[in-house]
Amino acid sequence: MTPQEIYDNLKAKFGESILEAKLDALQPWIRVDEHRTKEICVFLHDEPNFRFDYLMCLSGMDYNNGALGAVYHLSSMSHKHKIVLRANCPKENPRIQSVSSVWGTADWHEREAFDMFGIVFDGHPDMRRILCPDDYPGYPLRKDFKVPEFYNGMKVPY
Amino acid sequence: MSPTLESIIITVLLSAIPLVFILLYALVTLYLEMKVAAHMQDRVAYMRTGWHGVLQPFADILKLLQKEDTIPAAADRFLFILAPYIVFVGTYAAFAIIPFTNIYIGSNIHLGVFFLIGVSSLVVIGILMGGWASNNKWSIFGAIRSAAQMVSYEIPTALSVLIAVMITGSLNLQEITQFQEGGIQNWVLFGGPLPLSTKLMLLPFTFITFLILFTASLAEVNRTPFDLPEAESELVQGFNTEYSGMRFAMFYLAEYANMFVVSAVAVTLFLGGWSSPFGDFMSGPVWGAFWLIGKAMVFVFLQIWIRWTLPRLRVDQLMYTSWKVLTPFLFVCLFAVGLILVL
Amino acid sequence: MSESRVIPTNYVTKPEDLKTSSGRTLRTDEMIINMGPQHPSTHGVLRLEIVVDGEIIVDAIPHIGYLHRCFEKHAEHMTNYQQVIPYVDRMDYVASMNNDLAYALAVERLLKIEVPERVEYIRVIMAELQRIASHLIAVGTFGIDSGAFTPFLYAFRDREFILDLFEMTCGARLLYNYIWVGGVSHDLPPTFIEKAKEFCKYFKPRLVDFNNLLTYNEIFVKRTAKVGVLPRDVAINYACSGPMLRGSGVDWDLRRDDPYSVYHKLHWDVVVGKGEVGAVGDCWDRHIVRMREMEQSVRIIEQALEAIPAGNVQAAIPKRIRPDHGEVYVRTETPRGELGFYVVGDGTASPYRVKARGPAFVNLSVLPEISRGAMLADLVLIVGSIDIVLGEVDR
Amino acid sequence: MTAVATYFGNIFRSLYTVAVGMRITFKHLFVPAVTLQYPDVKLKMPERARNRLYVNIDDCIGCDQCSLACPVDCISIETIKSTADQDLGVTSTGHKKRLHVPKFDIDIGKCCYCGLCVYPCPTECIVMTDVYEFAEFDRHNLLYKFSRMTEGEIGEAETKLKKAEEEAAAKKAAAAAAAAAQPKPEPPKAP
Repeated sequence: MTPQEIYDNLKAKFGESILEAKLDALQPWIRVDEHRTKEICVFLHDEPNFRFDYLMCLSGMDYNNGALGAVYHLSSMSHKHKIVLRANCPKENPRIQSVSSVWGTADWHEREAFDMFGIVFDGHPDMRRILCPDDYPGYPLRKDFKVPEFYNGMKVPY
Repeated sequence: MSPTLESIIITVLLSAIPLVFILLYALVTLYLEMKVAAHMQDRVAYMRTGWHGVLQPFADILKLLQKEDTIPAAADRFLFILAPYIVFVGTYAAFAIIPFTNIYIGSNIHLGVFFLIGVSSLVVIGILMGGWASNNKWSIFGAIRSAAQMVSYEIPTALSVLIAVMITGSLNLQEITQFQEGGIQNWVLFGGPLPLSTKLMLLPFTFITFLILFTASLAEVNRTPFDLPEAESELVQGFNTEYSGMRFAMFYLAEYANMFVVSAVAVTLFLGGWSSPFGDFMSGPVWGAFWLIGKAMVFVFLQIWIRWTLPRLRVDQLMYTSWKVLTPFLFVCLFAVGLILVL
Repeated sequence: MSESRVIPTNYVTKPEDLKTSSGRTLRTDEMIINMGPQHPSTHGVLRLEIVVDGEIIVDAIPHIGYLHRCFEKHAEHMTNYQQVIPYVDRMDYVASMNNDLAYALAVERLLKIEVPERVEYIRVIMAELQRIASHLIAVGTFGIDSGAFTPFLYAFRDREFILDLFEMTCGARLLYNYIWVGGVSHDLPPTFIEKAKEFCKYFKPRLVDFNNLLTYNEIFVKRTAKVGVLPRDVAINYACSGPMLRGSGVDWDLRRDDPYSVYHKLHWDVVVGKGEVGAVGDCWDRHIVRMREMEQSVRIIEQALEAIPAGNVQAAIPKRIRPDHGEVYVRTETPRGELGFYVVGDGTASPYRVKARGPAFVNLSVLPEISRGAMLADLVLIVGSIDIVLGEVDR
Repeated sequence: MTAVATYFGNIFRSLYTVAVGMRITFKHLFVPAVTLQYPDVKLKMPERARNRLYVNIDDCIGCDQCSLACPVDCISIETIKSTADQDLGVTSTGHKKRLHVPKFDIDIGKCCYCGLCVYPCPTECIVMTDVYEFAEFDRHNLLYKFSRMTEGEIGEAETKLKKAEEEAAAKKAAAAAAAAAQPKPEPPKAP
């Protein structure tokens, strides 16, 4: 299934919640509405001629223009095709619908995105930090993140 | 001096000999284990301390002695301190009945074998005490596991000892060894000095019994593949996690002494103790000690060899082997040997 | 051994279940143990909070992050793409050649550079040598977890050969910084080819010895059969990869199914777990997949050593790396599984965002799923069979 | 019957595989050990070994390429421009030396031994030697100072530079004033 066909199917099925797409890029991506990601992913996962059963990588992104985002790299083992989904959200109240019920691996990836960028995934079973200590101030991978001078009384060098 | 005082001094002196023997033997086995393990793994153990690391056992012992032996704050102090000595007493008492030579034996009691089985379960109490007292989750695991293991391996040990006693007919280890005197063909392993026909019939059963006795004694001593109580990879160090310094040395010494006791008993019961395999060619009081210690060291080497080859069993597999494999086989052997002896 | 051991599902004894003879309820409770960051068999600083009922594990909650070194933050502050490679080395410090390869392929795909044939072959040889070295560690520590100490030392003795080969080529033994964007830092030294052939000849009988000592040992088999069974669909749903996935019977190997470099020119077959001993997807299967993968890697190395062409290895190394706006996700088959790099370029010399998708991070997330109902001694083996390296889990 | 078969099969397999394993370890008793006794027998390092950094300061032209290439910024260099009259000579690779290098420090404790600094150096003065026994008791000794300029030379170079800059500034000011004074009277010449 070429990215163009995938895009057309999705556009046909979900219409307005497929916001934009860039199909001529090195790896074509499609941007979807962040409040309907779960439905779209369930559709992509269960549809026989899609069968995206393998979520390769879910990475948080800071687009540095006031928007955060999550990038889903999906691939199908049976059909051997890949697609990239994007879901952006405003920096003030970053909320994206969680897909951990569709793919088990999304559970830890989403917790990492929350830990690094502060993106809260609604419907996630255990939304807490995974890498940094729980009381770490701020979200480290945001572009405007300042390393705190002291952390729990310990001087942070450099 | 009054006669009672004299006899007390004599018994104290006589009982001191095995203690000296244990210390010497522990040094030798420490060195043996270190070197055998190393060369089996294509590496060379200590080469620096003395020629080829000969002084390393002394260095280890000295290190353990001068190390600060801490007692965990929340530990049950009295039991914590007592545990290693109970374990050592359990092991050391067994030395009383091992006949080193035909003239020297700790105490020539007629219920030697019975006493041995009773005393060796004292070790379990010591380990349980140690595990419970150090108030550490891992040690509790180690202690409970070792209790289950020791208890369930008492049965096969006792049964196989019973079969040996059935063949020899007496509980006194000195008499058992005298029964097997006169060369290799009189050993219980090969049917004892009975007429050839019964010997041939006995042969398969005594071999199986000896093999089972050796396996069960491996479990008694907590050696691989049954070293679950102090499984390094799971329970950190099992019941002796919180021990350090002198107390840890005591546990360590008890384990090595137990290794010797177990192999010495197996040798005395099945391989003719201090009797020489060539009839009366090299037999005599001094030769007797050489033969007993030599045969026992062969089995100590076998235990070391097994330790550095085999992985560890899981607790339920441990129980399975004891109850469902060793014990049924022994009942069959018991019945068969009894039948043959009666015929 | 008891074959039909049904793992009890409701092993949690409720207080009202147990009545003593006198009618009093015997209250039993679960114990929470911290198989903490400092433990002999967690392969690094992983903390497992285990809820234990007796020896049976009710639940195992992994806590990670003890070795988090902010790889992604560092990558964003480097002045050029080349400087990220020493950091990529230190991510999965046991298979750092494969990490370099994954990162270099990602940036080359972003810059659309073609790499000379000789470099491709050198990279395949180095990656496969590193796979053998990494599997040797995985298999050796798996032996220690089950209690057999000697196989670990045999594994390390053989691994020294590979480290000498690496040191001869790029000067370092563990963290190489050898595969660069667009080529490799040094060409192969003259004595490398026949020394590598000598290693291949030396290594094959060693594997047979290792298998007889550990893999086919009945105690080891009984300890690992039917333990930590990972069913096929759970493996795919949790995006496991590498020996974890192939152990569960899924015939999936990125070197063949998502081909990169010159793997398509070499003949070798993908090893899949068939459940010869216990069930498909148990610890023993993952172990035997690693053992047989090493044999395949030796086959690949021998073919690559024969077919390596001449050429200048530094031809395609770009002087200034300035990719235009764009992003790329490239994945490669490392010894632990699928390592993918999502590199986003924004026109400047330093990368805008580098996300590393570590296979160990993903494989570890399936641990609670497969360790419920196992015994404490099994949990140690399950963690060993997943073969995690905490540098890659925590990044 | 299969249960009995598996029962005895298990026992036989256990005994057999244990025996096989023990045969292998016994065989290894007679295989020579592979360990090297380190301080007496040292492993020969290959010539590309990357261990301690060494800078041949005479060849260094102070171009700062290596400190830019270092991922962990453990190289810190300070340079002073030399005035026209000072002749700093030529490096072994034929580069003209124009900068004094009063400070060339490498914090080998921070260095990650990646070797990225060796490639961009135009005069190849920074090299990774194969010395790996350089442990120190005090961490501060790990800060290697390669520059050999004494305080006096540094002071003298600075004063010379300052003087040269003042002259240049004065000359430029004079030239600017002169240029401002002249433009009106001089009509543009015919092309």
